[in-house]
Amino acid sequence: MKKLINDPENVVTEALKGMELAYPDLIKVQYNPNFVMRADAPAKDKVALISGGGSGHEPMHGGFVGIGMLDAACPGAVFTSPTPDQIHAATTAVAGAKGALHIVKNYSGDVMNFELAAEMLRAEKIPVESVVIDDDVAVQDSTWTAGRRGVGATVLAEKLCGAAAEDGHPLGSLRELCKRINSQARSMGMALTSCTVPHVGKPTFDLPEDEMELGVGIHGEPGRKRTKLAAADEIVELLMEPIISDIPFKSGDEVLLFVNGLGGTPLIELFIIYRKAAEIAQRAGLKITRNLVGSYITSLEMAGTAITLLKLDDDLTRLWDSPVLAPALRKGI
Amino acid sequence: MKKLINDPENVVTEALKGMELAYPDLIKVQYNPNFVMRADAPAKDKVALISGGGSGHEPMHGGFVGIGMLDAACPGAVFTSPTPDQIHAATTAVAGAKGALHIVKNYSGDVMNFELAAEMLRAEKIPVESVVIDDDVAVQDSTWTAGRRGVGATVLAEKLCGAAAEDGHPLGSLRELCKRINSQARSMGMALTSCTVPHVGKPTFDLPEDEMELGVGIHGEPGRKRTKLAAADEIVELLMEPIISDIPFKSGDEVLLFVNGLGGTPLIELFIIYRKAAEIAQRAGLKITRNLVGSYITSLEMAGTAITLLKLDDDLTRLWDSPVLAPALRKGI
Amino acid sequence: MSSISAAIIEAWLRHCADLFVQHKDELTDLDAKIGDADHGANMARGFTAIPGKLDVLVDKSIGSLFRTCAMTLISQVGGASGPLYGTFFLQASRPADGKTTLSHQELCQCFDVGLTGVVNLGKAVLGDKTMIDALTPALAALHPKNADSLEDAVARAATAAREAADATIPLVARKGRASYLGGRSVGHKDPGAASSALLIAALAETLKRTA
Amino acid sequence: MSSISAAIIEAWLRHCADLFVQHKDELTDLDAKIGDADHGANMARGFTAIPGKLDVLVDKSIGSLFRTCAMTLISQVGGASGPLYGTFFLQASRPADGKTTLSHQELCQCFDVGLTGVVNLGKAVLGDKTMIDALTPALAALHPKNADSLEDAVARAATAAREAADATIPLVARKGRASYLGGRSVGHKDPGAASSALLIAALAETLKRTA
Ligand SMILES: Nc1ncnc2c1ncn2[C@@H]1O[C@H](COP(=O)(O)OP(=O)(O)O)[C@@H](O)[C@H]1O
Ligand SMILES: Nc1ncnc2c1ncn2[C@@H]1O[C@H](COP(=O)(O)OP(=O)(O)O)[C@@H](O)[C@H]1O
Ligand SMILES: [Mg+2]
Ligand SMILES: [Mg+2]
Ligand SMILES: [Mg+2]
Ligand SMILES: [Mg+2]
Repeated sequence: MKKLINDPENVVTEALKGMELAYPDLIKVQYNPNFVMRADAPAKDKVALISGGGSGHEPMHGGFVGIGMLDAACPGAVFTSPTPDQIHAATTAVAGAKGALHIVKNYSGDVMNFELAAEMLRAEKIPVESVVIDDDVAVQDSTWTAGRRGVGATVLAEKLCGAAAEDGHPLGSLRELCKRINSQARSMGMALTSCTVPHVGKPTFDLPEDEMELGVGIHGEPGRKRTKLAAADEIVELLMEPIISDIPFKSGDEVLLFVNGLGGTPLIELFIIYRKAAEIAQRAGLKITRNLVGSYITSLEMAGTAITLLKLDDDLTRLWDSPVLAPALRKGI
Repeated sequence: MKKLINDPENVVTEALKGMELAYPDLIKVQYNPNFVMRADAPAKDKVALISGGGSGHEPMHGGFVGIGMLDAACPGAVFTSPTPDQIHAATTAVAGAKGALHIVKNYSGDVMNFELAAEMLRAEKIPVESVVIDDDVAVQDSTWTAGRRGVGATVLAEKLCGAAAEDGHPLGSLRELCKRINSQARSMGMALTSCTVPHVGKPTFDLPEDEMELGVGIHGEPGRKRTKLAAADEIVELLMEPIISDIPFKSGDEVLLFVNGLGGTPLIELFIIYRKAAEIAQRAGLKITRNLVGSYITSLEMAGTAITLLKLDDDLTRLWDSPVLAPALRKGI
Repeated sequence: MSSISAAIIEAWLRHCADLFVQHKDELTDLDAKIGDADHGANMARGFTAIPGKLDVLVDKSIGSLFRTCAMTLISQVGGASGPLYGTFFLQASRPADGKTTLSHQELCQCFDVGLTGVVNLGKAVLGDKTMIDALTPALAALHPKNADSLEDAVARAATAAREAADATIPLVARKGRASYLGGRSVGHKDPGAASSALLIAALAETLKRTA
Repeated sequence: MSSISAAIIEAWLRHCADLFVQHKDELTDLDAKIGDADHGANMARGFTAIPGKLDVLVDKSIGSLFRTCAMTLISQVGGASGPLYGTFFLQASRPADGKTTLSHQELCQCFDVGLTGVVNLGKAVLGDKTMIDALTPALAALHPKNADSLEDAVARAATAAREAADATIPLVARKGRASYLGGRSVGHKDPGAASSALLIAALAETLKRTA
C-alpha cells in the first residue's frame, strides 16, 4: 500500500485536523463524535443542511460545508456510514428553529444511521426531514437490490439546496426541491483501478492491466460488469447511453454536465472525457448550460470517472449560479 | 497503461477541446499552434501575462487563464516545452500596448523556447519581459546543474502577478514583482509512484512497493534520492526542512503554505500532509496566513505531493486576496 | 443448565471483542469480495469498545448489558452492520429489562425480538444474502428441543448459523452493498452472515468455558 | 567525392525522418532513465514534419534546405532539443546561403557554426553529458584528413559521434533535465548525444547509398 498516511487508524482524524487548520474562516471541526460545521454555525433564520457518509470521498462532504452549501458534514470511518451519534450531534450543533434537512446517499448503512439519528432528533422536537439520493443508473433492477446508489447528484443537491436554504426556503420546500433534483439527475461511473482501504492495506479487488469495471459506486466495490479496457470515447458512450435513456432526457432539455474524477484520475483525462460527453449530449439534442469538471466525489485513489447529468430549469440554474464559499467549491464570493 | 484517453497522439488536443467546451465564458482555445487565451482577449489597458510548458501538469497552465490570472497559456506536448511559434502566437493574440510578461519555469527547454519567442516578439517591437521561476530546493547545487526547477511557486506567481496586472501595474514593475515572488518561495516534492507518458505506454521509472522518490520535479523524472517509504509525517519533515532552511524563513514570517497533489493523490492524503506541514511551520515560528491545498501542478497520474512556502507581506497578501476567475481557481467573483 | 446468568452474558459480550479482532481480516476479505472491505474493521471497532463500557457499568442486569452493547455498537460502528446489530441488542434488551438471569425460553424470546428488529429496520427477507440468513436458522435452532440443555441448544444454534452462513455462498445478494453486484455476488459468503455466525459461536464458546 | 550536393543534403534530411521514427523508442527509453521520456517522440515529431515541408519547397539551395529544417524543428519539437537542433541548422544555413553544393571544407564550416550556435544557446561545455559531447568530436573528425574523401570523413565522424555518445555513460549530467539527478545520471547514455550520433549516421548512410 502506497499512501501518504501515518497509522491507518488515524487517517480520518488527521485529515479532519488538516481541514480544520486549512480553513479556519470557513469551518469548525468537532471530534468524538466527528463532524465539520460552518464557522458561523448555528444557522440563523435558515434551514440547516446536513450530510454525511463514509470518509474516502473527499472533498465530499466536509469540503462542501460553507456559505451557500452544507451547514455540517458527518464523516464516518473510511467507506463506513457515520453513526447516529455523529449525525445527532452535528444536527443539534447547527440547526436553528427552522429545522434541518438531511441529505442521505442511498446505501443501507447511510439510510439506517440517518434514520436512527432522525428518530432521536424528532424525539427532541427538532424538525428534521431526510431526502435519499439515488441517481446511479448502474444499479438497474431496484426491486432486487438495495436500490440505486447515491453518487454525483449528491454534490449537485448539496449546492442547489444550499443556495435555496440561504434564500430562506422553509424545510418542506427544501425537501421537495431536493427530491426534485434527485429525480432529475442520473449518473454512472467506471474504474480503471481498484483502491486500497487504509486499514486493509491491499486493493479491494484486482483488475488486470487490460480490464476495467463498469458501473462502480464510490466505495471501491466492483462494478456491475468487468470488460476489456476501451478507449475513452467508447467508455463515455457506455456511461452516457444508460444515463440519457433513463429519465429519459430529451432533445431541447437544458442540462448540467458533471464529469467527476474518482480520486486518482488527473484533470487532463477528465477534459478528454468531458469533450466526448458534451459531444454525445449535444448529439442527443441536450443543451449543456452549466457544468462541473473535477474530482468532487471520490473513492480514495481509485482511477476512473463518473458522469452525472442533471436536467435544469430556470429555478435550478439560478440556484446553481448563487454564491457559494466552501473549501471545495467557490463562486461569487 | 491505464488511462482515460484515445489515441495517445491526441491527448493534448482532445483535452484542450474539453476545456474549450467546458469554459466558453472564460477561455478561447486556438489550435495549430495550440494556446488557451482569455475569452475577452486581447488585454486592454493591462500587461498581458503568458505562461506555458509541457502538458501533463493540469490544471497548470490552461486552468489559470482568466480574470485576475493569466491572459494566455501555451501547452506543449506532454512534458515537452511549447515551441516558440506557440508562444509567439499566444503573445501577439493577447498582448496590447502595455506589453507582455512571460512566466517561465526553469527547464532548459522552456527557457530556450521562450527566449526564441521573446526574440521574435522584440523584433516585432512588442514589449516583452520574462521571469524564470526556480523554486525547487531539491536541486541543490545550481552551478553544476541546469539550476533549480520551477514548480509550485509558478502557480502562486501567476495568481499574484495576475492580480497586479489587473490592477494596472506596468511591465517593469510586474517583472520585479514576479522576481520577488520567486525569490521568496521555496518548494520540494516527492513521489510514491511514477507516471506513464501516454505515447510511451509504460511508467517512466519503476518504484518498488516499499520505496519512494524524494525531490522529484513534475515531469515524471526520478528524484534526487530513492529511499524507503516512510509515514506521512516523516515525509513532510523531509520536505519542510530543506524548504524552511533555504531562504531561510524565520520566526515571525507570515507565509502562504501550498500543499500540492501530483495528480494521483487524493485530497484526504493532502489534508494529512497539510496538518503536519502546518505544525512544522508553526513550530518554526512561521505564521500561516494564507494557504492552498489541492492538485494544481501535476505530473500526470503520479501519486505524491509537493510543498511550497511563500513569504508574504501586506502587498502579496492583498494580491492573493484579489478576485480571480479561471477554470481552476476562483475567488471573489 | 436451563438458564443463563448476567455474568455469562457479560462474558459473552467480552469474548466477542476478542473473536471479532481475531476474525477481522477474514470478515474484511469477505466484504472486499462483494462489499467495501470494512466489515471486519466495523465489527472489531464496535465490539472492542464494549469491554470498556462494561467496566464502568453499574446496572449489570441483562437488559442493561444488552442496552449498553446496543448503544455502543450504534455509536461506534456506523455502516449497515452498526444499526442492525445495535437494533438486535436494543430490541433484545427489552424483554431482559432488570433481569439477572434468563430462562432458555426467555433468551429465545430476547433474540427473537432482536431479530424482528433487524428485519424491520433492514427489510431483508430470508435468502437476500444478509445476516438474516444466518440469524434466522440459528434462532430457530436455539429453541429448546426434547428438554435439552441451554448449552446444547446454543451449540446447535452455532452450527446452524455457521452452516447457514456457508449456504449464502451460492445466493444472489438483494440487500446491502453486495446487491449492486447482481449476479456477481454469487460464489461469495455474505460477511454479515459470517459475523452473525461468529456472534453465536462466541456464546457457545462462552457457555462451554464456564460449564 | 570532395563535395556534397543539395540533392544529397535533401536525401539526408529525408532519411533522418525514417531513422528517428525507427529509433524513437530507443531514444525515449534513454530519456526515461535520466529525463522525461519524450526525446524519441520529440525527434520523430520534428523530423517527420520535414519531408512535407521539403516537398513544397521552391528554393532547394542548401541554405534553404537547412533553414527549412531549422524552422520546422523549432516550430514542431519544443523541449530542449527543438531549439538546440533548430539552432544548429539555422546557423548552419548561413554559410550555405544560396549554394547548391558544398565543398568538404564548406560543409565543415556550416556544421561548426551550427555547433557554436548550440553552445551559445545551451551554454553546455564538453563533458556536461549533452549532445555537445557527441557533436564536438564528430565535427572534429569530419575535417579533411590526408585529403580523404568526404564519404570517408563522414563515416569517421559517424563513428566518432557514436563512440562519444557511448562515452557519455559514465558522466554526471550538468545541463538539461538529467542534471537534476546529480550522481544518479551516471551509468546512462545521454539521449541527445545518442540522437546527434544518429543524425551524423544518417548522413553517412545517405552518402553510402548514393555513392
Ligand atoms: N438491509 C439489510 N438487512 C440485513 N442485513 C443487511 C442489510 N444490509 C446489509 N446487511 C448486512 O450487513 C453486512 C455488511 O455490513 P458492513 O460491511 O459492516 O456495512 P456496509 O455494507 O455499510 O459497509 C452485509 O454483509 C449484510 O449481511
Ligand atoms: N543546455 C543544453 N545544451 C546542450 N544540450 C542540451 C542542453 N539541455 C539539454 N540538452 C540535450 O537535450 C536532450 C534532451 O532533449 P529532449 O528530451 O528532447 O528535451 P527535454 O529535456 O526538454 O525533455 C538531452 O539529452 C541533452 O543532450
Ligand atoms: Mg461500509
Ligand atoms: Mg521534455
Ligand atoms: Mg462493508
Ligand atoms: Mg526529454
